[in-house]
Amino acid sequence: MNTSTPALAVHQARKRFGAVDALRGVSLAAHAGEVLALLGDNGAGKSTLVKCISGVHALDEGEIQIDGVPVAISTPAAARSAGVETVYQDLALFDNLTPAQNFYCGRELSGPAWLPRGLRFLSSRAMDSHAAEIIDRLKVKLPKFDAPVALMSGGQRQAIAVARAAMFARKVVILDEPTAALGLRESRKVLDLILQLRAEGKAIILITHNMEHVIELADRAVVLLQGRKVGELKPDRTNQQELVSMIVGAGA
Amino acid sequence: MNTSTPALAVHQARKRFGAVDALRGVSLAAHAGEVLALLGDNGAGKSTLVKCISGVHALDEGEIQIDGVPVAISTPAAARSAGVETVYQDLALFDNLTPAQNFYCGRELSGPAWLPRGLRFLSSRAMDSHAAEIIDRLKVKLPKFDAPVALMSGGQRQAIAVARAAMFARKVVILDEPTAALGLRESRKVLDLILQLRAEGKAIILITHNMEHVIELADRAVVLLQGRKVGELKPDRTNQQELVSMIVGAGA
Amino acid sequence: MTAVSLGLRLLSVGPLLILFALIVVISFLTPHFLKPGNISNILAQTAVIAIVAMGQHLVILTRGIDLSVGANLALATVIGALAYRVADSSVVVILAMVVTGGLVGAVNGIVYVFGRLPHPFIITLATLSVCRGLALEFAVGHTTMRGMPDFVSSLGGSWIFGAPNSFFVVFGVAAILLVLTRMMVWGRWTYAVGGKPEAAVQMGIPVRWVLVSAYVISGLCAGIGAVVLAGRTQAGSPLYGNLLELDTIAAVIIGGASFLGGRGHIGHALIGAVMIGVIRNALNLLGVDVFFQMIAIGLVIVIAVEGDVLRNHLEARARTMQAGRA
Amino acid sequence: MTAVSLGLRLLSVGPLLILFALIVVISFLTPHFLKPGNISNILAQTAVIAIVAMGQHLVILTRGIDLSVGANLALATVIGALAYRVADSSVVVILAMVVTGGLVGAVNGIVYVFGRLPHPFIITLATLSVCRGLALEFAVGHTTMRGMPDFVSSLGGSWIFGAPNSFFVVFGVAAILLVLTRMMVWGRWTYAVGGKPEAAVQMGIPVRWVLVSAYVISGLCAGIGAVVLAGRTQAGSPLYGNLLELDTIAAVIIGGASFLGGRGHIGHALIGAVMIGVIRNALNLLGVDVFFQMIAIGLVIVIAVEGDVLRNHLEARARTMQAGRA
Amino acid sequence: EDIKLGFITKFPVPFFATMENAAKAYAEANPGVEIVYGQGTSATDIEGQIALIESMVTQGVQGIAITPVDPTVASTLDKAIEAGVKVVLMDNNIPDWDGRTALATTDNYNAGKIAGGYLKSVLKDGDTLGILEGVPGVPSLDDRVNGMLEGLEGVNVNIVGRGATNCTEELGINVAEDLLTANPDLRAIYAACGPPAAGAARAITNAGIANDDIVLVGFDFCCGEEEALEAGTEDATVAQFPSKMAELGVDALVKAIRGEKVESLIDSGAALVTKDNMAEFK
Ligand SMILES: Nc1ncnc2c1ncn2[C@@H]1O[C@H](COP(=O)(O)OP(=O)(O)OP(=O)(O)O)[C@@H](O)[C@H]1O
Ligand SMILES: Nc1ncnc2c1ncn2[C@@H]1O[C@H](COP(=O)(O)OP(=O)(O)OP(=O)(O)O)[C@@H](O)[C@H]1O
Ligand SMILES: [Mg+2]
Ligand SMILES: [Mg+2]
Repeated sequence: MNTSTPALAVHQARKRFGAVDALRGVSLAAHAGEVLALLGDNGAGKSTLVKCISGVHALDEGEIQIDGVPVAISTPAAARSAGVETVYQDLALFDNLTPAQNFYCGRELSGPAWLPRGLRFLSSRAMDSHAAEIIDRLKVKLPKFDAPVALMSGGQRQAIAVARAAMFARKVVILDEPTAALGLRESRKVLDLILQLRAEGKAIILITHNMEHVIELADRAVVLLQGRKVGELKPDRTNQQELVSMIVGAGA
Repeated sequence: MNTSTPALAVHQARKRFGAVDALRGVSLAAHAGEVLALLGDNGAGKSTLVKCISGVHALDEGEIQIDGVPVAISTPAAARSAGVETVYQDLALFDNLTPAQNFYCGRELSGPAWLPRGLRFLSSRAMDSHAAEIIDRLKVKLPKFDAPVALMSGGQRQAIAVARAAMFARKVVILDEPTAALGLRESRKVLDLILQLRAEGKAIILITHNMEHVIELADRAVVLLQGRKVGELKPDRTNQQELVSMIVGAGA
Repeated sequence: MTAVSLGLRLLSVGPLLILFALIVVISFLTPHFLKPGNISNILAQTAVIAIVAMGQHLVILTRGIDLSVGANLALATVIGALAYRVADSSVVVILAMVVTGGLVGAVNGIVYVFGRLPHPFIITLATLSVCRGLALEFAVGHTTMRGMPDFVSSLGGSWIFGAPNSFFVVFGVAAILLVLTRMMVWGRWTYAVGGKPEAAVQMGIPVRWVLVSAYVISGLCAGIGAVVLAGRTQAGSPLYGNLLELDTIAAVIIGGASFLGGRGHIGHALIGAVMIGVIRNALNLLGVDVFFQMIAIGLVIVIAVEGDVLRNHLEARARTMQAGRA
Repeated sequence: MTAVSLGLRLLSVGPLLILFALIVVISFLTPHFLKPGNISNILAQTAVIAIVAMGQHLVILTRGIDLSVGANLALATVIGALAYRVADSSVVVILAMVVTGGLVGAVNGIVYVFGRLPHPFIITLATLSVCRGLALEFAVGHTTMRGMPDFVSSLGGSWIFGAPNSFFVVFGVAAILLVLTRMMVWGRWTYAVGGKPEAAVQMGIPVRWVLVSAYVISGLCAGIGAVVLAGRTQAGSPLYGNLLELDTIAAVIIGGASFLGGRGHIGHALIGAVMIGVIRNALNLLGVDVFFQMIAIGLVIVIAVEGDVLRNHLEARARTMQAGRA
Repeated sequence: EDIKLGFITKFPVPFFATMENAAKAYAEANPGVEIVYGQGTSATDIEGQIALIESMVTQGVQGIAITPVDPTVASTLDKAIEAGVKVVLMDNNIPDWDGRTALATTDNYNAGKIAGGYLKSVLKDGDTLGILEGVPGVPSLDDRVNGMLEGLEGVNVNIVGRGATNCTEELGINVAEDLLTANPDLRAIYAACGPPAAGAARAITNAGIANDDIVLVGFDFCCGEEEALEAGTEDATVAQFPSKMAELGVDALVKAIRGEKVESLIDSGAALVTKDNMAEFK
């Protein structure tokens, strides 16, 4: 196991929604240049953990560290400026905006710098061309680049959301089931992208239900069951069955 | 190939959205007691075809037949009463209703029969207990059976939607990526359910991006590419590669 | 029962609690407030808002809004007064008013739904204007027309068992709507349409007719409100119901329903209406001057709603504590 | 250019086309309509609605509603008139009005956002009531206060190049808001918040401040509207701006924006305001009586909106035809 | 030579309808006079009345007879005068404005004093009075209350409440009910317009208070006050003479346009109406 300081560490995270104990003391660490698979059955608490890390929910108890330093991630903006990017399960796309506008939403390229942020002028042309480049590099086909994303297919939308996170990630990228709605080709592209992000030295947390992808990509896997961490191992063909029984809780 | 009258047949379906040609003349047939996989990359037109069959969209051109008889499926109610049930990609669940209320929404158990439908009294207890039975049979774990489905996890929601279609299907069940958000255990349950529906003699149209599932379940596969049917075959391990190249359009 | 779960039970009664707090405060401020006569007054003064707010509530349940209720009510009283000049029959007059209300509601619903309008705001604003115009046009002398049959007058102005008759009308309407929304298929459909309209279409619910019927019922409630008001004043007038649309929407929202659709129940509309009635009554009893009344009503409404927000927050906290103990 | 693509180009101009049709019909009905003097009149009569509607539009962009604009405007004119009694300075008076408007907007926004209210309806309804009360309370003699500095009067009542000065105020406000919404970061954020509030939170947009600022700008617009109206009448009055909230919302919606949030632009508010102004002016010129005016306004509004629905439908059809040919 | 006039009233109530009818009768009796009519929508529709004045000028009228809804229409009237239009005010004055050719009015303040004088004659020191106001901020309605208070000077009456009714019967009932509840010993109610007076009468009846135990005085003699006076619930009201007002106003305007001299202040009068003399005022 990697002994360097993890890029992202979570200690004893607890989160409760009313009567539901979504997280009951989960700890994990993601290191730069590795893909950590976060596994678990439906309702295990994976999305909840992700939302706590990315500042959408606040933890009831526990601590989050970036590069070994405890940080207060109280808002999504704080998470983003700490270098953590997230692709949410519901994508968080704006139906009324174009792909390029979606890309830069919340951190528009703008100037001049001496103005307060809200009053800066948008550099629309620069944003359009950068976004087009990225989309192109990912070989995603979009019907129209200047139309709102409202009517794009599930796969097209997912591709836009993944590309957005890839573009802005500095330290950690979290992907909550990024290939769930994708076809073969787009899935492949997302997986390649994840490998590329890893090569760039980012820490990646990948949530997926697809065992093939886990075995292909993940350097390590953490398994949640009903809000508890029940296992951690290096997934490969040989221990696939063990992993599956951890996930469904048959081992307990 | 099956020569009996198909339970559901589509002839030369065309559908255009503004400038986008979503379907450019697609024909297919689904027979009782078989699972037809509908494959294709993102944006190929699969969901559009499904929505036309289930009455959400109207075809621009083409014909739909049930048991060999042309039918006008102009509304979702018409599709349902023709015996076609659909699990939509976006699930079509009501966040403000409980699982049981979601189950029966649009065809509530009610009486007395001599009243117009809207004015009949709900048989809430019967609906609750039937729904609970089904949910139970599918071994889906729900945190609370009498709470609105708003806060349930993606997997739990998907399971509810699939169970609903299974319960009411008479002739044809269409599933648009039913396992996309599901964990291993719930996926398995849905697959088992599909097999059970097939055994009951229903025609099943399954949309999925998961090749494992296609090979395990599908009796036949139809592949769409950019709104056109580009292939039809009996999927098995040996022709998996051929199928993949059809889907991504490499064969063309 | 622990303290927490007792607290929880108290809290879950919701806006009713805010209403109760309001009543306690007011009855300390003025000794007249809890007099039986005053309670009847409040009930009578609130009856019209309450009845119309219940209809408004159904429309809001479907994510809509009905701005025409006040003008619709005015038109209905005028038509009722005209009917009275033709036939001194309670049945005829009441029917005339209720049918007028329902017809206006039907126009709202049908134009909105089948005219594919993006939102009911415009059509109900238009019928507001049209109904006021028609009411003024139809009213003989363009003004208040006096005279109502005895039974109508008794509905608006007499008392049984210390409660005004209009209270029983409110009660009856509430009972019918409660059955309709909670026990009948139509009600389930209404909640479904309000909760997710696209899914309601996919599930084969006759969404268009559900929407139309919500506006028709809102119109019928305006018609019933017209009967009560005409009975109370023994007259029909094109000026009645001014700003009733804002009062009823406020009642529904203060009561705790939501503009998001698919959430809330008839009780919310009732509690909100009574809250507005109680505030107005208290300010009158206290002899607060006109200008300050306007300021006070605004403030009290915000405080009531904020109180409910706080209550919800405490409730969520208490549930967590309770769960933690279990 | 084919006939279809020409038709398409015409259609895409949208509600403007409906306005144009209206103008053609009216100028056939009355010869006075196209007189230059009358056009200036319409511009002057429409200025206040147009300015306030643009602010309302921003609020509607964020899925909100601002019911307080009319009362806010009245309060601002009263404060302006009071300021005039202290100092006969246009700068002071204008600042007093605009700042009042902005402050009321800030109260709306802050209470709504930080009071975690479920919907802005209640708080803006409350400030409506409070502002009217305050305006009546502050106005000396509880009534209209005459007198405005010369420059303010000229803004509301003088003409340059045949257009009323207030037209240039409208123009200026529109230009500023156009830059703000279309070229600045703030505008992008506003569309994002209106389009999907949860996603806006996730993307790190300061959603709360964006919301507050929308209400502040709506309030500022009400304050600017107050300057124009006070200039036009050379007075401040607690009665001004009655029902302005409904007029401005109607303008925004008639103009083609949507209650769904995140859709529409400033031009929609302008076109809607002019449409309302044109209809009222025409009915006055035609000498139509009040009752029938109310009916006619309602009908014309529905026809205008239905026309737009039809236009959208035709546009979609034409696009399909054009694509089919390509 | 033909004359074209504009005739603008405030909002749709019978009072102004009566005025309009009188003007129509005048136009019929005087063939050379053409009148175009306009009316606002409510007691607070200032912007609407301004638009009406402007469109009348556009249509080329030579004179405007108007019941100004608010003093702020003055600046618009000034512009009309600049365009050569003569202006006669009716119903109420615009204080501190000297553009008018003439004013034909019921002096609301004086009329209020008539009501106050009646109340003074029936009340004694220490009696309680509740006031149902009209529309807050509308000067002519405020004058009716202020005039009444002046007329009442001399007896030491205790004012226990003032509620706004917006001149509607609905609110009139509510406010009167609440006044009666809060002040079981209430001796008198004064309503600044007709509909709330009728509403107060109903509240008194509903509360089971004998007619003799309470004094109710209204204003306008309209909208149900007739029945209340007949029944004895209402004791007195103040009547105005709208048709006379309109006729005098239009006549003054026509004369002024023809270059004749006219009185600048024309009082159309007001009178106290009780059950005994009400037949004269119908
Ligand atoms: N906002 C919320 N309020 C209340 N309960 C919630 C909320 N969000 C999640 N939950 C509950 O917390 C539990 C964990 O949910 P979570 O979404 O984290 O699961 P998951 O592991 O992501 O599952 P899936 O694979 O289905 O996405 C579930 O029981 C869910 O119902
Ligand atoms: N309502 C609509 N209006 C306009 N275009 C649409 C609409 N629905 C779908 N489309 C377009 O039609 C094409 C086919 O979309 P469809 O959703 O059928 O694809 P799909 O095969 O289901 O893809 P996925 O696997 O991503 O779900 C896409 O290009 C999409 O953008
Ligand atoms: Mg999840
Ligand atoms: Mg699809």
